[in-house]
Amino acid sequence: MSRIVFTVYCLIIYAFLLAPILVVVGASFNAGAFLTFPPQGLSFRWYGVFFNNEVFLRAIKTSLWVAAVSTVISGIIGTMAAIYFVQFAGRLKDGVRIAMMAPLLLPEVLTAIALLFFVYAIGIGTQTMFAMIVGHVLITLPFVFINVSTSLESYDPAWSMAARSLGAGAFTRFRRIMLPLIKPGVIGGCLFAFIISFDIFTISFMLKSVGTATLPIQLYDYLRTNFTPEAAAVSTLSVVLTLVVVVVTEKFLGLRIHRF
Amino acid sequence: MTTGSSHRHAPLLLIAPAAILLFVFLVLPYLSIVVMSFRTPGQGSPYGEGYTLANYARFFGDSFYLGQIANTLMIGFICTLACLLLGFPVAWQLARGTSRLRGLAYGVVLSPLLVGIVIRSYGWTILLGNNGVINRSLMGLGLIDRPLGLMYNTLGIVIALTHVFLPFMILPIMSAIQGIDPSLESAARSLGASRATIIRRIILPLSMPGIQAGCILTFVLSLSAYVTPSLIGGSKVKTMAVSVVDALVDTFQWPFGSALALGLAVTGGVIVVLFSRFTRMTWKAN
Amino acid sequence: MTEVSIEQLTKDYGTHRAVAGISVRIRDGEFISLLGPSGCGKTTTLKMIAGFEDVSSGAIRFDGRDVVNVPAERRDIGMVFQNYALFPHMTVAGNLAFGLEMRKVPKVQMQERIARVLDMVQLTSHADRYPRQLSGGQQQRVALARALVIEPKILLLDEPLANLDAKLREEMRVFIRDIQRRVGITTVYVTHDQAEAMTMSDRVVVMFGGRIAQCGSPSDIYEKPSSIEVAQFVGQVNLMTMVVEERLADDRVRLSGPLGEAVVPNPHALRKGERVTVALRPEAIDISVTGPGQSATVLSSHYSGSLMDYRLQLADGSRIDVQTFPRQRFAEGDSVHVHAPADRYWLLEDAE
Amino acid sequence: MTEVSIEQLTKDYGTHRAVAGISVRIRDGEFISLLGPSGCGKTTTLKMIAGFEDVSSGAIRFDGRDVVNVPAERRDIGMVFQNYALFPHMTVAGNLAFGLEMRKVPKVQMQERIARVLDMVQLTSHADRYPRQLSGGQQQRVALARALVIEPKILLLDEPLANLDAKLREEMRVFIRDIQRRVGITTVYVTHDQAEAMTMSDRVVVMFGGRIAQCGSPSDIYEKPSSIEVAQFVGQVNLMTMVVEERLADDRVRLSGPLGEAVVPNPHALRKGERVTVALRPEAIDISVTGPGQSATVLSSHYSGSLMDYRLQLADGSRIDVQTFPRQRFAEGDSVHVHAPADRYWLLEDAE
Amino acid sequence: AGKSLVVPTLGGAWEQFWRTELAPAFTAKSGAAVTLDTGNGRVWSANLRAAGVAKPPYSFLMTNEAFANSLRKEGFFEKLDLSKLPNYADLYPLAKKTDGWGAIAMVSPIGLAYRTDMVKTPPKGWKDLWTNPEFKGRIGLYNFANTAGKMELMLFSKLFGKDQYDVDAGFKALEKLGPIIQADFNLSTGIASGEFVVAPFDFGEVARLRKQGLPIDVIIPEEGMLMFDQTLNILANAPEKELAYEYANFMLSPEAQALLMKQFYVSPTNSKVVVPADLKADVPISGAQMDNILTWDWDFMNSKQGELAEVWAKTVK
Ligand SMILES: Nc1ncnc2c1ncn2[C@@H]1O[C@H](COP(=O)(O)OP(=O)(O)OP(=O)(O)O)[C@@H](O)[C@H]1O
Ligand SMILES: Nc1ncnc2c1ncn2[C@@H]1O[C@H](COP(=O)(O)OP(=O)(O)OP(=O)(O)O)[C@@H](O)[C@H]1O
Ligand SMILES: [Mg+2]
Ligand SMILES: [Mg+2]
Repeated sequence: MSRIVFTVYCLIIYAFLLAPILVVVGASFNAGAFLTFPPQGLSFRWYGVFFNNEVFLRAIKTSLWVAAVSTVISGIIGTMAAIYFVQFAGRLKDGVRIAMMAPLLLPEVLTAIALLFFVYAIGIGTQTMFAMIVGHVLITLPFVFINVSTSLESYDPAWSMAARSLGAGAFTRFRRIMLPLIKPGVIGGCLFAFIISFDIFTISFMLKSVGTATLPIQLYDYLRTNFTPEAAAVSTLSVVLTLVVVVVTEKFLGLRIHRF
Repeated sequence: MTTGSSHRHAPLLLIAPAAILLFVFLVLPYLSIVVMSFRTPGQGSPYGEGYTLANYARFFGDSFYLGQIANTLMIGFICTLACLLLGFPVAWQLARGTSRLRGLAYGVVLSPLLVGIVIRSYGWTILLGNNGVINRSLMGLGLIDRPLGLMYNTLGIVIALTHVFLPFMILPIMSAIQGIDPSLESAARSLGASRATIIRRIILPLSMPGIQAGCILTFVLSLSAYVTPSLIGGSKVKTMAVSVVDALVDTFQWPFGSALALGLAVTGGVIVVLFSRFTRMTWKAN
Repeated sequence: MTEVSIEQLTKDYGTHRAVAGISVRIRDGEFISLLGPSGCGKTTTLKMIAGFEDVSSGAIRFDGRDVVNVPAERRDIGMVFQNYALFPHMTVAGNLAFGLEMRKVPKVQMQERIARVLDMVQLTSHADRYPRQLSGGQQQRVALARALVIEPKILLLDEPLANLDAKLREEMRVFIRDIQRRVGITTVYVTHDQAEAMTMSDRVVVMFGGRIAQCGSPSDIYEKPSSIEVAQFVGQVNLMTMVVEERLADDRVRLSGPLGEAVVPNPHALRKGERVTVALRPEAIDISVTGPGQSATVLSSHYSGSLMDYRLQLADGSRIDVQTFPRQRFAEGDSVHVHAPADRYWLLEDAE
Repeated sequence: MTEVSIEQLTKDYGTHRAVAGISVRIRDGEFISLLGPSGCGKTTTLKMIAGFEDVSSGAIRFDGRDVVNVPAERRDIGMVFQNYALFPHMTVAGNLAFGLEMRKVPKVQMQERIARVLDMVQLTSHADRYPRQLSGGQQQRVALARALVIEPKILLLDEPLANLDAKLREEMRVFIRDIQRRVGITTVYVTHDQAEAMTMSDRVVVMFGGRIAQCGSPSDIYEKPSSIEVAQFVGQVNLMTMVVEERLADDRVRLSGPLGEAVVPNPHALRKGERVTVALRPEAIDISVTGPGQSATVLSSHYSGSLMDYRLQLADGSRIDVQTFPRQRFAEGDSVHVHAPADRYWLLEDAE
Repeated sequence: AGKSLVVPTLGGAWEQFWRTELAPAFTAKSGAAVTLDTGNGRVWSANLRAAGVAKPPYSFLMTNEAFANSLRKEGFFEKLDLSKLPNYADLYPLAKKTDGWGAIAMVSPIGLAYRTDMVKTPPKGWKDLWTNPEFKGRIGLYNFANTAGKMELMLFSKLFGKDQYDVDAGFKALEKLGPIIQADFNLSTGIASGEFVVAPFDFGEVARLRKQGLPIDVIIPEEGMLMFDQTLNILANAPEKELAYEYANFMLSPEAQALLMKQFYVSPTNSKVVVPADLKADVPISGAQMDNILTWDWDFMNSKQGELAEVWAKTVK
């Protein structure tokens, strides 16, 4: 009985999570010329438009690249920091956590402005992707950190000891023992990082290098002028794309480990 | 887990990259912002001559901004609480469930993040707007005769923020619950604990690191959320982040905007620290 | 206060059958031990009785009532888990209090009961420690105390003393038996220690590979094992082939073998000249320098404090194990005599 | 292949001193057992030798080289953890392979070694299971196999057989001793089982409360305990007060007591008439219906399969424990005679 | 290697048009390569300020006068060298309002749009927002962050007070308006979904929406129109100043102006461009009607915008 109540409760939450997205998906199949819901007739025409829009395709490529690079960087740095936080920080714990969360506590605009001034001051400017990637890493780092440190809290140090007793050095221990056992946290954190980076707007807008644009920038600009279902089609495609990534990740890497 | 004195400093290497990154690309750039927040407002330049406390005075002296801080914090608290209440059961189900549809369920959980923020807000407008699906159906059914105010107010912002921050609550809690040995649940049952008691006395405390992480993330994010409040709030509900953007970008008051932003960040930081302390006191999980 | 009856209980893990149709009726207040080699299904059986593992088939009844669908928390059991399963976020006292709180025991009484049990397991000074601050044996004692303090109707103990030293074990055994008798708790005790099972139990159930091999009183199990396996499992044993010499009047037979004569019951209507396998425990054999008995040579000796184990070679080349107290010491190569009383042999039923 | 020497090793957990300045030198290839009550610091000592716990003070040397700053992974140890610490994400075979991979053992050889060890611990058919799919005893055997398969220089075993039945234990013991001797591994073995410590070890270290109480050969520990505590810990013991009757020529004394006379060494230059405490093991006492010896009454008896434990009351009202084989059976209230050879007594040093 | 010019442009459809039409045309004319850099007034301002007056990343900037005005004061731009801008002479007076510091290259006049299917009485002027009861609670406005929002304030101040500087009157009027729905940009979604039925819209946008099938129309308010303008400015320390002038002149040429008109329905600022008949409906404002477009004192607005934003936030519901 209570099991049923519980399941129903969860289903309602899933419905809540999906509701606005279903609206967007529905709108993307709109046969009409602009975003309305319920759609006026069904068609794939806006997907066709999208696939012929070279600007969007290029922006998606740029976004994927930036997201991949920042995910790798913040994945590595954030995981290391999380290990320090959980296993070694001791009394510094609160301080480390706040420092790691700082990029999220500070408004993105201000960070963008501060970084913009900084990169010009050190002579790098926005000629390259450097500034934008730094910005993305700053924003995505806390997500990796938080997720990995959560997983680490339930990591039994005895496993590391056992590995040491078998002669495994620090890096091997990490790669062979710790990483697989905190996998859900690392993958979760990196998924967040990737998705967030894919969605970052303000920092990208301010810090992007001359002549490039990420998908959110394109969408934003696009929506200013053309509020057609093409935007919904783009979103739907990115939902599908990311869903595929998630399901494949879960299938092959597994977001769960069977410890018990 | 320490190895010996020659290796005692090795752990610092773990935090070094993060520390350097944050120092060089956050602390250093923000030095000028901190200075900026003490500058006088400028005419025809980002800031004027000399230094002043006036920006902070304006911020703390005006009930308008204090009210905004209160409003922002309230939105933060409510979103965090809502995410926790909605997210925990789902996290539990994902962590312990054995359904084949789990991969899909992860996808659904992450889905709010996959739709760009503008489009997502559009989705909400369609659902919650005065002329939206919900209001129209309710009016169509004759249950109400004037649209319910679901949007352009705090309620709308809370709904939209809760929606998009749920994944940040669910994933950390899920991985925390996965780390709890199910035999502890068996042990509790053998001692006569009901399902609800087990959740309250065993699962909740032991998943505390996850709950902490989720709450901090949600809270911090809802404090600095900008686009959702401005789109869903229809510029009517002012949150601090919206004011910060207004001041910094739209009306070009960098000194004041910086003061607002730093005030907001410090307030958020203090609350996060207090929260960590408090939760650690309540549940000595580790 | 509860009779537990198990009928054709079976548990499959995928294709692996961990428990294969066991049936046993545990009387109200009885203390029964599950004994068997590692992996034979003891823990699985216990978990099914407790309600933590789904039953693949078969029935479990408490006082005649089928409990298969009763959730564990309403079965009024106390359980010591093989891996302890202590609550890591509660102190020792907190772990003990948990079950009492569930039973809404008043505060004062609760503290008193906790204090008493903690005293019994000798952890009074550790009441405010967390499990991670305890040694292995201390953790095990907390697990034991946690199950005992609630004085449940049914007690399920999964190797609760495995990590304790002999002295503490002895004390804990007395403690467990004491509570169990006083409250009249029906108890299922899993142990790998034969001596422990023998000492404590009203009855012993020996399991092999998910099945019950024998169920009986401790001395039956030890002295009248139903099979070679049981005989070997519950202690050291010499297996010998003997020949039926004569059927005696009182349904017994006289056998002869390398160590002399034996007189055993004859349930199978054995005939003269048939060859049978009999069991003879090493400690049933007398060893002496002068006799009586067959002569033998000491092949090796083994010291274990209170006991000496010898391996001897008889004149016909066969080997036997003999156990004595260390005051009788022989060196390798010594010539000795061995002799076993005719009534110390046991005819193994499945050995034909 | 390594001599391990420990000097004044101390470990404090906050204000709690878990190990209090122990010193012992373990010879190359020696097999030493740590024996002591629960919580006496055995695991802590092992972990310090392995390098998993910081040393509060004192030194640990391998072949004379101070290793306090050598990280665990470079100490070439193999360890069985009390709670196993199996890698949950690896199969049994994977767990075993890990250490070999670290040592860059070629693939073919690796598989062969794993197969051999798995065979020894009787888990060949479980090679592809994950730890969570194994019973407690099976997990423990994997932990043991994992430490043994790498054939390290130093082997640290923390109650590696606690969850196994007697038969398997026996086999595992042989297996451990076999590898240990063949490869010449210096071994520290923690056990709560006195008999095990006695059987396996070259030397036994008895610890109490973080200190070494006695260190010596198994028979020394059992037969010549240095204190009442040690005597009581390593087995059952009767403590008796006796009176010095006479100093004998070869630096020994003759004592008299309730059970008769005793002759013991006299290290303290005892004088005639002094009262001393002596230890007498229950199994050192002969019990018979007819004598010789003092007469006594059976108070209670206890059956444990291979042995019988009796509690007797002597004529003077004092009580003693006696252990025999079950072929000698007496009932409560029976009148018997008890006698102990004069050389079976042991004078306790701290008992004056 | 040939010369190359960084051309900051708005994104989306604008960028696409620049990429496919204007940039190739300019390259054909000048032989210089073009790198498009999408952004908007906020981003360009921030970039320029971060880079400093001495080393700007751009050579010219075309943006809303609201942004240009501030940057000009901060010394980023130079007074136009008209000898290098022959087309300047042909501009409407409206496009030359900055004393030769900038030249308005594009004008999108803003009128009052309404849903023809949801409104019975079409508005005639701005004041109908207050008087027509059909509009109550169904009015959309640009918020203060948007240039148009600032213009709304100055417009209402002028309508209900002494002049554009009488902001108290403007705010009072806004307050009287009752609940309105504000948007930072993109009022299209709101009006398309019927969230509100009347709002300021530029003619080009209305034309686009109408083409997509939305029942919408726009009126030229009696009191006058607003406009989104795009001023061309040349950076004082431009890395490619010659090219910048060449580009600016190209943008002001009838040829480029006509292209922009056809694509975005903006009103041409070069008086030599004639609006063809088939475009009349979508580009109703040209020639003499350009004088109906109200212009504002951005010096005033930019210097006061901090306080005004605060008042707006406190007042407008
Ligand atoms: N992390 C800790 N914090 C505080 N005290 C501890 C900690 N770990 C162990 N102790 C204490 O140190 C003492 C020695 O512990 P240790 O684990 O070495 O005992 P042990 O001899 O292995 O006992 P057992 O046979 O029960 O495993 C115990 O009293 C224990 O309570
Ligand atoms: N989750 C599981 N999946 C598959 N097989 C399992 C699982 N749990 C236990 N088994 C198998 O079932 C059998 C019985 O396990 P059980 O834990 O009951 O043994 P046990 O008698 O308690 O042994 P031990 O004395 O070693 O604890 C074992 O062979 C074990 O490998
Ligand atoms: Mg078991
Ligand atoms: Mg221990």
